[in-house]
Amino acid sequence: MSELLSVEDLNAFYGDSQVLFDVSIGLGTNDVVGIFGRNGMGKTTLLNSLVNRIDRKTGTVTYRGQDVSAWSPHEIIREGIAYVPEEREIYPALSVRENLELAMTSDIDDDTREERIQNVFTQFERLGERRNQRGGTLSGGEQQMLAIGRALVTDPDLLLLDEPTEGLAPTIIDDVVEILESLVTGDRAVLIVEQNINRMLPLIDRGYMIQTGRIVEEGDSEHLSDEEIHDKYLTV
Amino acid sequence: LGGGGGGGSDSVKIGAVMALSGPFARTGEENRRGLEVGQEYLGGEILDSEFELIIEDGESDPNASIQAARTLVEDEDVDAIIGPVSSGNSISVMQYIKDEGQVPHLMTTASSVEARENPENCNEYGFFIWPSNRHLAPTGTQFIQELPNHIDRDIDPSRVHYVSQDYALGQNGLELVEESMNEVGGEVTGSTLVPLGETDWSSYISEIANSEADVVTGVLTWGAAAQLIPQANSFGLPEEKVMMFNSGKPIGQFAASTMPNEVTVDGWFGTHFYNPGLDTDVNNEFQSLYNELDSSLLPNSTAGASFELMRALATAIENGGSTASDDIISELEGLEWDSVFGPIQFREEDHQAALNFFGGRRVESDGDGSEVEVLAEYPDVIPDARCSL
Amino acid sequence: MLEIPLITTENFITYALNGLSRGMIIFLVASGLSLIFGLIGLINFAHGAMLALGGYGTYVVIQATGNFWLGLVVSVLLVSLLGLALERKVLYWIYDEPLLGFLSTFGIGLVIEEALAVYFGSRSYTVQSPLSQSVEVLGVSYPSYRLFVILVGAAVALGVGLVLVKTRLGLEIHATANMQSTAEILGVDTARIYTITFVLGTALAALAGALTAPITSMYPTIGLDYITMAFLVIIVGGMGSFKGSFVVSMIVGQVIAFGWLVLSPTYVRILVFAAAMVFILYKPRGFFGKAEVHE
Amino acid sequence: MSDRLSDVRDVARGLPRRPLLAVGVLLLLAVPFLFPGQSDLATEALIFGLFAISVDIVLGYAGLLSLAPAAFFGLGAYTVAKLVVDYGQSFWLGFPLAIVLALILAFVVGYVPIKRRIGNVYFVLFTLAFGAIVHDFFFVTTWLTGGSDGLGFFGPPEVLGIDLGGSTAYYYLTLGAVATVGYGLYVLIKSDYGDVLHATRQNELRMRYLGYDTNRELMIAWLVSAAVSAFAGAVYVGLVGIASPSLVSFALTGDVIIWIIVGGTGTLLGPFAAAIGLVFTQELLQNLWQGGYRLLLGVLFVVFVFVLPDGLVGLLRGDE
Amino acid sequence: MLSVEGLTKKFDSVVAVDDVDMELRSGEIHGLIGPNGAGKTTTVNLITGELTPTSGTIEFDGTDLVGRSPSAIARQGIGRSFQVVQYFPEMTVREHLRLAVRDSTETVRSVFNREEDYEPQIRAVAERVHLEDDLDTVAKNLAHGKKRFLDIAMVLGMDSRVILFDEPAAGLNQSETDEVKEILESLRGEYTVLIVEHDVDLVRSISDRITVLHNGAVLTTDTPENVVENPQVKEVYLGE
Ligand SMILES: Nc1ncnc2c1ncn2[C@@H]1O[C@H](COP(=O)(O)OP(=O)(O)OP(=O)(O)O)[C@@H](O)[C@H]1O
Ligand SMILES: Nc1ncnc2c1ncn2[C@@H]1O[C@H](COP(=O)(O)OP(=O)(O)OP(=O)(O)O)[C@@H](O)[C@H]1O
Ligand SMILES: CC(C)C[C@H](N)C(=O)O
Ligand SMILES: [Mg+2]
Ligand SMILES: [Mg+2]
Repeated sequence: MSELLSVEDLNAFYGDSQVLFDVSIGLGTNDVVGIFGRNGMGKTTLLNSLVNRIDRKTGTVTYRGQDVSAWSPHEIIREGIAYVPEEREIYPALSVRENLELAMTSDIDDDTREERIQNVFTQFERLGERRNQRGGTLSGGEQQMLAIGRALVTDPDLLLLDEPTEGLAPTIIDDVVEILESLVTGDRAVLIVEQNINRMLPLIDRGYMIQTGRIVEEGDSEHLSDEEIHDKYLTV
Repeated sequence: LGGGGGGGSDSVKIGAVMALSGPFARTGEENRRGLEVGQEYLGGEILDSEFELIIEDGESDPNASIQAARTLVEDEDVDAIIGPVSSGNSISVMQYIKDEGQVPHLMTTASSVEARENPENCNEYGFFIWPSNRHLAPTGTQFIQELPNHIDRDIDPSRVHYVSQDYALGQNGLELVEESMNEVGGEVTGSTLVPLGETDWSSYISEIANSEADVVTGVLTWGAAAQLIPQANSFGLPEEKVMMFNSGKPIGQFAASTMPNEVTVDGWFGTHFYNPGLDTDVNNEFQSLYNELDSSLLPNSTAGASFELMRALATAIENGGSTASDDIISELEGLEWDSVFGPIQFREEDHQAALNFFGGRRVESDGDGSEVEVLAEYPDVIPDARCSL
Repeated sequence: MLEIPLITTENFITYALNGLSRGMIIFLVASGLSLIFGLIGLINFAHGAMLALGGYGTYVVIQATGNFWLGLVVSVLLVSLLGLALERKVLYWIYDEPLLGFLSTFGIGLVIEEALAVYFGSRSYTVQSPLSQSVEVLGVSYPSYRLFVILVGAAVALGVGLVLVKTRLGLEIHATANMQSTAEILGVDTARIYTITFVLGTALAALAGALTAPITSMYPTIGLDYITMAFLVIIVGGMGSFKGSFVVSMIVGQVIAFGWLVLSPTYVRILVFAAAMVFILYKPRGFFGKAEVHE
Repeated sequence: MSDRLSDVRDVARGLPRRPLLAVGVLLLLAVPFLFPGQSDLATEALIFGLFAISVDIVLGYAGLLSLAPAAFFGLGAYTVAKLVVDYGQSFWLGFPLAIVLALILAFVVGYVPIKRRIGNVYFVLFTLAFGAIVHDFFFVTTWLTGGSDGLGFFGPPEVLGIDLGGSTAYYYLTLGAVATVGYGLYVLIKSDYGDVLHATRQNELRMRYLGYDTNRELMIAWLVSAAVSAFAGAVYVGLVGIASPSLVSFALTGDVIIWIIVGGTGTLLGPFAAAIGLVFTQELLQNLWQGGYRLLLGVLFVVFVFVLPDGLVGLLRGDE
Repeated sequence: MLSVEGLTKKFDSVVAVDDVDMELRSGEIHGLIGPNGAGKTTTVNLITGELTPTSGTIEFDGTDLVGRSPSAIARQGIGRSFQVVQYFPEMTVREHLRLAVRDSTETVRSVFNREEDYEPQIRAVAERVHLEDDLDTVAKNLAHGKKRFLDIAMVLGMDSRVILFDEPAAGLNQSETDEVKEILESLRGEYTVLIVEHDVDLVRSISDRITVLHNGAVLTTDTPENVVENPQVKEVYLGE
């Protein structure tokens, strides 16, 4: 397994309060890795730290052999990473199309752009129907689709997903899982943060369990489906 | 109490309050230049010893002007004060001088009669070289009446529209122009008083353009003239109205050097009392010293006024041999001398001076500059004395 | 008693053009201020000083070369460079602190204005207008320079407006202004967007200064006269709304251009300020405001 | 921070407070004897010191950045001038009237923005517009305020045979007034009310849920500030003898903000000392370089904003 | 004690709180749970006057609270803590508590009774939340958990009878959460408490009754045991 991303001894802070403690994880090309844990354990913070979207952190993040710990978010993103944030962060005043356009950097030629946008519209038909509607007026589920679509148009090598199924109706969740499955067959790596572990177990190669900012368990999906672990780290 | 009367300290100290910033800054700078020329002219000496000239910025504001005067009198202990620049600012300083400062006070350009005739203001310490509105208004009115003889435009000189700025000078000028127009059987059909510091005059120009009268008259500060003349030209106003302003603004030398192309436009007229071509020793000397100091501008009445005040002061001190206020004042009263404006005297009754006026316009000269074409002359203009000191 | 003189068609057109030319200058100042505020949240009190620099720059070049057009271009470029330096070297690190940002730009503006006063003196300088003739428009003769100002203003409004709505740069500016950190994770170099916007805003101020110089002459505190009005325009128009600053500048220009018919101009100004105060209280986001640097 | 800076701090902190205060008081009392020619300047400095304190009550303690303090200062000055010059009334009557008018104006202007909590940025702009209106108003209403000619000239009256128009007499009068009002403000700020303002500035939400009517608390600070500013303006016009538009100008507002920033926001002594110091520095600089002293002040201000945002007092205290 | 009837809050088209009836009995600890966006915080904000209800009544000790300002309601005896801790970063713990303990209506009158000594009250409150050793610490230097305690202490310092806690254990580690639990336990009987919390263990173990909100409406109000077993609650909130 060639290392695509590796994180060592990551500590993250909001102001004075520390949220992550000595977190180390690794991810290879073609890997699908999950991060699981209860509310407020630091999952989102971990993703944010990878792209430097956080006040302060210590530790190293290496991507494709380069130390990107001190890069600014857009520089890291432009290395071929796409991020689907927890809050979706759709631009309310921009149309669906403009939201998608925004994610593609200017070095992509017009034909490719168009093709990728059309791809998203086929994957999420609903978005195609709403292509000129303002992002802010989409339903929650539609916004989630758009957030994922916005990541897909960049044709990323590494996809970071923060609770991609949150707020989606069960049928849409099935769609999303399907799309993710089709994604991971390509030459891509995916890092998924989820509370809904059972949905994701079939998808992932490996996973980490996080508890108040510390990695407390690591293993393949079989290991993580263990009842005891669930009781200990997931049930509330 | 007060700064007292100067006293007999060894070297002479002259204080000046000049508007070096704010709406009167253009005039203030010329006034200051005049003082510097004056200092040169005197060789820096009065009573055979070097004198000190201290200039404070009155900021075009009455409060700042008083403060400046106070500093000069109370801290610097000056023997006399020259300035400040505008009537509004001068009035406040005059009151301070009268109540507390009590030193000879020679005003550069204050022309409102409010300053010169209102017994609350005018006082034994104050001297004026610049013409008052009461010099200006009747002279201007007279010239307006003669204008039809000098231009081939069909104009009715009995109706004028008044333009000036909204402070002591303009408010009081309006009354006087009304008075003198009435005397010749004419009238002021309307007036435009522009706030100090206004820069975009387009609305006012529209108002002037739509006035009933053919002739527009009034008095302006240099700052205002610098806005009005080019902006009015760009709107073609002088083609519609005859623009005739008192105390020199459109035809003065300062305008000629700062707005050379603007002032030769047909339609601008003015009355004035400084003839740069006057061939006397003092005027020639003044001009050459001025040109040494700043060759981009032309020697002008505003600089001339403060230049002459400095000379008068020097003469008075030397004649009396003293810097005591009373001595200086008694020497200044009735002082007669040959000035850049011609022979001039501080009248004893009210400390004002008679001036030789002329009316004219600016035309392009053979050289690259412009010169004044004199159309009418009004020698020895001086109103009746109205302030009993 | 209010007295409303009858307005002839010609007068009406003249007044309207007066309003347009005044409005365009206000718009150039306000739109730059508004872009900067909308994007960075910075009350840029140095904006007025940038305007003054634009005007003095033009004046200096004219003195040296006699060419107004050269002066216009050179001074706008130079002031933009200064804006670039200011943004990169000084301002970027206080973006998170609006109060500090306000105070520091207040100080920087003060220093620039005082430096101008020291170097040039406080008096005003007349700048020779490059187009001195009047031309005939809609049946009235009107100063051609003022028409030029109107055209430049309109062109800038259209040009910058199109950039904001139609181009990728506009999209990125919008994205950065509204959710900066989201723009970052979509690959937008927001630091660059900040710089571009600040420089653009500064250039607009300098342009306003250069354009107004031949009309109103130049003095060190000229910026202050415009900036107060400009702030109020962007409040009424909606902070950060480019369209808003345009529409409101045009309205203000006309109000001043016609207002004097019924009320002395200074009272008209007072009324405009008072209206802005009411706006701040009851509709702080203005007519067009969703704090969007867009449309 | 450099070693030398912390040395300065250590020394400053090590100085015994009380003797220092006593020296300060003695110095103030002795000014007319020590610097006989400078009494007026010292009087002006004291007045501006009080003015700076009053403005810092809203800026530093209540956390409202107002761009209109000159409006209240000028209102105080104009009220006195109007009474004396146009109505021939007593100079002293002007003081209570100035305060009452300032309170009314402050209440009318401040009520809605404070109640609606319009936010810092909007408050700045709101007061910018207000300040501009007040300036324009005093500038154009020639019939009421004398317009650009101002309202003057007059001097303070005689009291018990002492002519207050004299520099020394007016200095002591001012010193007394500034000391009294300044001490009053000190007591106010040192009382729990000071803590209330302090806390409100840091977290208004929390204060409201502790039962504090924060609108009222802020309004009180705003009113006190306006009243003291007007009072300072009234004392000032007695010194200079004329009220003119420069007393309601943006330049004065700019000056007072500079004093506060240099002295340190949220302290009383800082802005007071900075105002006094800068008035004298200004005089000094003016003598050295007449045209450029404001440039130097501007540079000083920028240095303070960037390098010492806590002002002189922060420097002495060594706060982080 | 405090009862809410027909409480409804609409934001444009969103009905954040939908016809909620809820009663806090004197001295009880009452849990309020529900999915994100269920309307819990909105309900608290309505009770404390931060928001004005679209319709419905809020009755406290026989008086209607609707339309009163937050500070007036606080003075009536309803205190609250916040989802995000609210404190005064530059002030010491003692100063915080002094502000809480003193009469909040006093304003400038405080100038004239400066000598009032609140120390005993301050100490008593500080001890309750184990902050007695931190009285002179500036708040921003406190650990996150202690800031939480400070937030709670301020509410205790006020003269309130009802306390509304919005996620008091958010962001706390296990031992801190236990401390919070202990503090809350100690309030039982003395205060009437409403607690909004996602830490279901905590809510379950200390609440006398729990109300579950879903889509702004009350799903059920019941004992903790019954609530956890409630299939609807499991479906919308607890999950499997
Ligand atoms: N901006 C912030 N400022 C301060 N604390 C924060 C901030 N964001 C998150 N936290 C705190 O950091 C901790 C971890 O938060 P994080 O969002 O990473 O958790 P999470 O595991 O993603 O939770 P969830 O499942 O709810 O999304 C939480 O205690 C949270 O309260
Ligand atoms: N100002 C507002 N405008 C529009 N909708 C709002 C507003 N405030 C809240 N809402 C909506 O009302 C609903 C209830 O929000 P509320 O904050 O009460 O939820 P909550 O139960 O406290 O959730 P959480 O557990 O996430 O804190 C949400 O859907 C929210 O989006
Ligand atoms: C500046 C000058 C034109 C002053 C003018 N004469 C006045 O009295 O105010
Ligand atoms: Mg999360
Ligand atoms: Mg909530």
